[in-house]
Amino acid sequence: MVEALLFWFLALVTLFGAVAMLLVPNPIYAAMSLVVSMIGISGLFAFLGADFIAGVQVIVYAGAVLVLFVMVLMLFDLKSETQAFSKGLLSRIFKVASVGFLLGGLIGVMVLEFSWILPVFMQSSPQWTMTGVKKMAQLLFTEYMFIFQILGVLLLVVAVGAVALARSRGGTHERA
Amino acid sequence: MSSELLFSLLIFAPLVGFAFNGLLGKKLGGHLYPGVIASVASFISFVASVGLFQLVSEQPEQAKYLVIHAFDWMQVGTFRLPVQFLIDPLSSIMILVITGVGTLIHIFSIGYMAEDPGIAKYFSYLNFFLFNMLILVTGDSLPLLFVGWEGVGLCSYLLIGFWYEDHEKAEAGMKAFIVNRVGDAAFLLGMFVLYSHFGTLNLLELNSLAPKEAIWNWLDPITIGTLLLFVGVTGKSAQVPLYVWLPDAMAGPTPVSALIHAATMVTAGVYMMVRLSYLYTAAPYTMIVVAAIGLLTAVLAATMGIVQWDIKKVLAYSTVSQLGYMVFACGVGAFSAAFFHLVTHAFFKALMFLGAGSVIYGMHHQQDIREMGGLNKRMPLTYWTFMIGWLSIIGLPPFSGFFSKDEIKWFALASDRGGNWIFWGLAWVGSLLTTFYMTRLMAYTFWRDKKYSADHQPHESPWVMTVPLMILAFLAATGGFLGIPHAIAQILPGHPNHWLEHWLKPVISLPTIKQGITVEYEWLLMGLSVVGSFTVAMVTRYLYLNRIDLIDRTRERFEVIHKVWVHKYYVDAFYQKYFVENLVLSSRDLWRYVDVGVIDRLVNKIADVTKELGRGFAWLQSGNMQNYAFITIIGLIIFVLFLFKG
Amino acid sequence: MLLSLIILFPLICALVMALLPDRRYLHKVALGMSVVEFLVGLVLYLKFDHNKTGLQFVEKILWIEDFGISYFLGVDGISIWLVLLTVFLQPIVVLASWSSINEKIKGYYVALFLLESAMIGSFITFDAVLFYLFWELSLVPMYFIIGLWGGERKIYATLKFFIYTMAGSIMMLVANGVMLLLAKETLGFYTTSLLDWYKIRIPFVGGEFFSPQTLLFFAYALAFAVKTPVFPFHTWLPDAHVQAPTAGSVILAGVMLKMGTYSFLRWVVPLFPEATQYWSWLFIVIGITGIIYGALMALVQNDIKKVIAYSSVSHMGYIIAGIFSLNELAMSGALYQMLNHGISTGALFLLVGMIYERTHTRDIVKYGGIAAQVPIYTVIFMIVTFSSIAVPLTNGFVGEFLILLGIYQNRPAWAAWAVAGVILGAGYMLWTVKRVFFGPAGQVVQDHGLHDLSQREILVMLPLVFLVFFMGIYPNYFLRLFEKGIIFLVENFHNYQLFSQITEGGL
Amino acid sequence: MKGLELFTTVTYAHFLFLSFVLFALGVLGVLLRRNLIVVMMSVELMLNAVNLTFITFAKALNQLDGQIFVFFVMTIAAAEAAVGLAIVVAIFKRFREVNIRFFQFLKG
Amino acid sequence: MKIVSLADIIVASPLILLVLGSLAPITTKVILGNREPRSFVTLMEGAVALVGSAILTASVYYLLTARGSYFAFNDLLIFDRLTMVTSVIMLISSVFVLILMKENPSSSGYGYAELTFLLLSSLVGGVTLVASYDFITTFLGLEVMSLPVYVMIGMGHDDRYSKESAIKYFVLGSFASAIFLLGVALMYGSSGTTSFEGLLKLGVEFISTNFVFLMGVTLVIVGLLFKVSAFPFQSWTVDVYQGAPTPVTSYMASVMKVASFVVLIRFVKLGYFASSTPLFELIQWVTVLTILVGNGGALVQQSIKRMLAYSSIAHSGYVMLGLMAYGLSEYSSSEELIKQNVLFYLLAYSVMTLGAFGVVSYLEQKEGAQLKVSDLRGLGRTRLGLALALSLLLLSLGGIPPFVGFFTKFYLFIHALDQGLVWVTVWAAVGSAMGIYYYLRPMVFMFMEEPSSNDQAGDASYFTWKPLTHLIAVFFSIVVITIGVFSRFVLEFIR
Repeated sequence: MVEALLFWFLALVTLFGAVAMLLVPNPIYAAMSLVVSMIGISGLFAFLGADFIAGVQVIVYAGAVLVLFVMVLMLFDLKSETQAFSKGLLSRIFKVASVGFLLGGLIGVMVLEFSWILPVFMQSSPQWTMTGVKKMAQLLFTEYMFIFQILGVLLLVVAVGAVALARSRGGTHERA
Repeated sequence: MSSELLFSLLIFAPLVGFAFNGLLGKKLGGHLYPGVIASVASFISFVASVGLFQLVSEQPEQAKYLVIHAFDWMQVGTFRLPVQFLIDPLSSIMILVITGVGTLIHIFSIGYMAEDPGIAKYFSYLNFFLFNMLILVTGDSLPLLFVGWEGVGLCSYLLIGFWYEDHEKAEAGMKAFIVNRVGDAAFLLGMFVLYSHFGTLNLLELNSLAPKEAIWNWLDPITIGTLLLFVGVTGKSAQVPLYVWLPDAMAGPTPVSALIHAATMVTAGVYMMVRLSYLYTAAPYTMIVVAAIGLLTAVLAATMGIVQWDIKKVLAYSTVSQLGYMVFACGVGAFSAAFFHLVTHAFFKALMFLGAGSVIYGMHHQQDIREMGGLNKRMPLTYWTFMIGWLSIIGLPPFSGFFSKDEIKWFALASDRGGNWIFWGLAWVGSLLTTFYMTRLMAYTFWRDKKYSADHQPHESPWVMTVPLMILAFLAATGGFLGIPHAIAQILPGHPNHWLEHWLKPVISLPTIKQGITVEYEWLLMGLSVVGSFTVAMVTRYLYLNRIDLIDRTRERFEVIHKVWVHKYYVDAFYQKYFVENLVLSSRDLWRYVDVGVIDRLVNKIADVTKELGRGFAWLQSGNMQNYAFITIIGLIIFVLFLFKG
Repeated sequence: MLLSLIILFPLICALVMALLPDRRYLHKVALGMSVVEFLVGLVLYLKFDHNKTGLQFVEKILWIEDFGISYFLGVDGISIWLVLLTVFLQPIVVLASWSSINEKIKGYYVALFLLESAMIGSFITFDAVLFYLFWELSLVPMYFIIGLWGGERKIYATLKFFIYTMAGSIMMLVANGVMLLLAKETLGFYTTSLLDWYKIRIPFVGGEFFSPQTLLFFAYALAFAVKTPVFPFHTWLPDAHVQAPTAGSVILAGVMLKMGTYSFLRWVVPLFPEATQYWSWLFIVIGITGIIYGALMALVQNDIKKVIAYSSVSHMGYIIAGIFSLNELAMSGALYQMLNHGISTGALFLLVGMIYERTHTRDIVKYGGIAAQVPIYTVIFMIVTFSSIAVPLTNGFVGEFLILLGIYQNRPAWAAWAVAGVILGAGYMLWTVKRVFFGPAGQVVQDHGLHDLSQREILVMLPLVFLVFFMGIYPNYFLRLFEKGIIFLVENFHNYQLFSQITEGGL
Repeated sequence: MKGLELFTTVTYAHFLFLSFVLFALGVLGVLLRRNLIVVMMSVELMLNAVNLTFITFAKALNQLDGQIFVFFVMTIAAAEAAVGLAIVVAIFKRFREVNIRFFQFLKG
Repeated sequence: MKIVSLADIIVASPLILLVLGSLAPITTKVILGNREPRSFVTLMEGAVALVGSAILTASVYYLLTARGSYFAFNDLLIFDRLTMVTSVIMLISSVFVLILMKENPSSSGYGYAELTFLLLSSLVGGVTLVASYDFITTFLGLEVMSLPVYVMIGMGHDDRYSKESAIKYFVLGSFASAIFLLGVALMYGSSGTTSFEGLLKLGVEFISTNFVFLMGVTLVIVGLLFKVSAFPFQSWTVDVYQGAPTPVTSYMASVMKVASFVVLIRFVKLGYFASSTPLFELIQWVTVLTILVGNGGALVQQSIKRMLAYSSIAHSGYVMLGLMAYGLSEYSSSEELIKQNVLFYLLAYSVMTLGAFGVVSYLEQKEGAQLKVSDLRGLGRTRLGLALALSLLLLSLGGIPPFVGFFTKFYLFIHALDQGLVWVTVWAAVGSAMGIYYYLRPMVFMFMEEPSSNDQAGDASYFTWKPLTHLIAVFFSIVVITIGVFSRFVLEFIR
């Protein structure tokens, strides 16, 4: 029962943040709503026992990524931004309808598959505790070593790429 | 001399003449050389044909022919077509007539065409014509005959359009060729029919394979084949309904009209039917058609001849009419009579055409008989030779026309292959009409008072032209004795038989006399013809010389008929309007609406639609990335629906 | 190696041309090379044994193992004539181009020689893929010849030409694929050799359109019908001809159209015997329609080249109807007519080109009465005209006669319609001749002082005129040699047993 | 499972349902929002939703691999965000425009 | 505990070399004090890394893995013939892309070192992608391959088009990635595994019994089809291809397409495309529509790059035709042959498209030069060699023999017919007939139109001399003939 209440609380927070992000015209508010949503998701992660990931979620997403967004938005200083959506009422209706359809499909498929309608076991298995993090680290550096390394390349690309883009013609730090 | 050598001379002399004149004639220059060369070539050919005639006559009675094999023309599977020539009694006479009359006309042309710049071309065409005509009559199979058949048509085309700068003359040549082509197409089909039935196109084999019994069946291959061949005849021999080209063909030089459009080429159809006499007699329905068409042509052409003012046109219609007689004779099975008339007609009609040529030459290329008159004084030689031709064609004894025409009329009644009184009656009327318009021609041209203006004094033609006239006049006068009718022969000393019939006996089918028709009938008919012709001739002469007003009144009285005759029964107009114009117009419509309008349009439409499709795709590519994402989602949904539908 | 040589030599010529600088002397070089190529063709002809059935000079090298595609060349009694026609027309075309092509000479000859190579290749290859290769390859140089040296609407014409023929050949491509699979299925191995394909028995269900043999039959037939071109697919031809330069028209009419008809003989008839027999009526109808339709179209054109182009449609109708009459007479006739058409229509296009060089117009209305100005030209034109309308003693007659006789053997009543073409043919050609050559002097005569043919031009025409007569007077020289090539197509065309015996060495 | 049970017992389906809804909201954001940066945030939301799915499945399967995947995805998402923002900044600097409708020059 | 073995490292050595090589240009730049090194030096550094990596790949394959399949990094990667061949193709193609970049106005000059770095990094992703044997690696590979390209496009020197192109590609790319990832998640959730090996063990029937899995597969397919720009997920392709700097476009059209298709090849191998499944039917439609949309759209384009982009879509359709045949042919004797021919098609397409974009790149005289087809007017007069090269390449793209485009297409048609895909093949053939029109149009302008005086293509002196680009164009035009006629040797390599 407590779990249920907790779940519903977190779920509502998350959904509220997501819906708000979708609806508010001001991008800064949207970013803030997204932060709320992400924190909610982080809570859900924790609820599912993925403590480490939950932490990372808060730090990386809510902390780093969204801050980046906000900074950029502030850089732009979009005061005049009053309209949330693109033009075209009809196309909006169609878009919402189609996404609704897609959602229906996803959920329908899930409902058809009865194995998922099982209660979530709250007692955490040994794997999922702090030793789980160690396990994860082990996995990361053995089984998924390759991916880990490649991600390093990716980050380098991002670093160099962002700089290069900024300094290229038309970038923020264009060379004369 | 061997037959091969003689035959080579016969064929190649004109060909060499053609080549020589065609290639070098213009370079040699002068107005004499081409003519002389061509005439010599023609004469050599004539000599060769005399030799061949001699050789044929020396052959035994059972196999009275020579076959000259040259090479194989086409050979595909079982279809074999050798280039092989046949000299038999029939073709030996034909080559004599062709080369003989041809030589005379060549000589005449030397004078007639002397001032024409295209004289070399003219003589080369003339030689080439001889060559083709000889192929036509000596070829031993239908396709070979067809080679000559089309070849002479080609020469006719070239010679009619000889003065091509004149729009109408060029048109006339074209018309002649195309109308002939209609017949030729049917001729081709006829050949196919016969080949499919008999498996051969060899003339001798066809005749020998032809069934002995008449086949009364419209759908029998023999009937169909012979009918189709006959359509070819109506083209070449200017029968109803394809006769329209011949009057127009008078656009060519007059000697050409004499040679091609009177003496030789136009008789090719008759020759062909005579050639295939056994085949034709096996198809009685065809014979009925042939007889009817022939008679119809004979009478209709005669009526049209009455109203012509152009001296050559009169002769042209007369030719059509006489060809009608020949065809008619074939139709009643009197092939020998037809051939007899063919020969005599060649003589007297060539004579008359050349005479007309001489008149035209003397009148400085004036062809309208209303402008002539009184020429008997100015051109006595021409007049007297023309007179013989006239006597011959109106059928007064002892001139050649009498014998041959009389024989046709006799068989019109007496032949057991469809002879009857109606045929005879129509033939008789036709001959009277002939007498009428020929006498009219004589009256206008020679007997009337002079009408030409003083500064255009007519003059007698030079000897190169008159000598051939005289020779032809002699032939026209005496040619009839080749076939003396039985009735007359009986009372003559020594009972000379019908030489021509006897000579042709080995190769053609001869008719028998109907039961109950006796020799008295022959006398009766002969009498009726002679008296009729004589009377009509005298009356006509009187009317035209003394009572011209009566003629004019009659004409006004029967204005409608006159008009119909002048307009050639509106046949030409009918063809022009309903065939030619419609064809061209509908082709133009077809082109505009089907070729361009449908097919091309369709092709372009397909291209356009494809492009529109492309434009549609491009329109989806709106540039808005949210739309792209939307399309992606739609695609995703379609995927999901598709995959979960089952 | 002779066959490889005859394909490769033009390629080498093209290469040499490409390397030489673009000057006028290229005309002479091209002439020399094309004559050499002609001599090679002649050697081929002389060494050809006419008494043998089946292929000779066979060269077969496995090319792409996976699908059994091979470099497979050979000639038989049919294809050798088309090869000869090609190599014969080439020097003539080159000679005729001396005065008409004054710019981009190099590119022109490169294209011309590439074209020659491709066309010869398509005649002598017995491998489906190789055939397709040559078939398509021949389009490209022709596309450029029309497009680069053509008239005002050349772009429209080239695109139409290319896309029309491509649309057809794509069908052939798919059909080739299916045949390849059928070969695998029935013979057990992938092969594209035509001789192997002859052995395939393809299921055929009489009236059903969607039976394999019928579908394949139509796929190939469509490709060839467009190329030929057969009646409803012909509209590219007038445009292409009108816009093409003289040489393009000559090659197009003379040789390229033969690729279509030849392929009918070589591919469609023996590969799909039952379907061929079953549907022969359709193609005879189409052929006869083409005869009449083409003639009617030719009747109302005002552009000389269009008249001749439509006359080609008409002549092609004869050939198609002849081929599908399926007897030896008509097929020999059709083959003969292919050569005839190559010569006489080629000659007509050459002649039109010559007068066009002088007057720069092809509008018949502007002509008239030029015979007096250009007598030699007129004589030659008339001779070729008579060949075109099949006057006896010219080559045209032999072909048409055999075809019509053959059609009659097969379907008597329809032959009557085909014969109508004889009349109409005379109609449109003579009318054109009349309007161009006869009558009072027309506008062009007044505008330009026309001069008669030069010696070079006479030299161009002489061989053609000679052949017009030679083939008309002594056709047996050719017909005799066709026999071995035609005979197995006709007498046994539903006898698979025989086809399977036709191996490279002959029966 | 009926009625109240739907609310009282938390099942994996609840989590999945939630994550799908979040994903759908993200998609809607991409499809509808006018501001380029918000569109990018919506993409982030989509990735987050997927992460939630991964974790749920990992829990259900009792595997750690799912968590590792989430770890990777987060890294990649962060990298993507950085690159995206870099592009957007470059664009904004040049055109002063973040309206998604602005980018419609390439079309057809 | 699974530990990374030395063999794994050796197998991954080409990647390592690539990463190290990618650092060389920017390191040089840093050493030079943030001054752009001479572009030739950068080019050589990049080229050496690429060629070295290619050689290393080949040697690893021939020497170490003994021509078999080697599963590295705990089945995350697979090193087999397919990996080797496609890696080599991609690596070598990239050398040409580098050359184009060096001489193209919108990518040369300042930033070339960074571009080289990004290109090589992207290739790290690409090679990972072709070697991936686990959806996680696949996803990673896709991202690593795409991210640098976003930047590369964005770095284009012209403002308008490259930026728009970059943002479009970025938004739609990450959108599709998210969809793909959701698919992977669902697959993972329903099957408990993401590796190809695991899925193979699971069996084909699983897809028809488990809806969640099917949904996952669907989403994954959508993601992959998006990458290979199949209908209806092709929308981004045209705009991005047009807007991106031409060398980058050529990279996307050749290398990235090859890599994405390799994933599809591996995916097909899982057996979900076996006949009579709805998935199979669906893909038939997708194939047909892709071909028609590609060819149809290209018909009406004025911009050369846009036209080539549409043609690229069409060619994706043809490859998919081959893929379907491949999927159907499982365990039959022709399976390997089909794969080989699909690869041959990809190789040939890479060559043709690189060559064609090379010519376009040659003609671009200024940044953001949006060349129209009509700009080619009279090129046959002024730059005959180039015009001929482009003609050959276009003819090859159009599938006209004896160019390689014909053979590859023909093989795929045969295989498709063999597997009973008759109607699809017929439509493909129809599409290819449509294609002829737009492939010919540039030739019409090049040869049949006279150069107009003020046109840029008309004035011979207008062109800056780009020797290497010219060389590439001519070289590839020769290649399309030679590998067409002598395809045996190429096929031998691919087998």
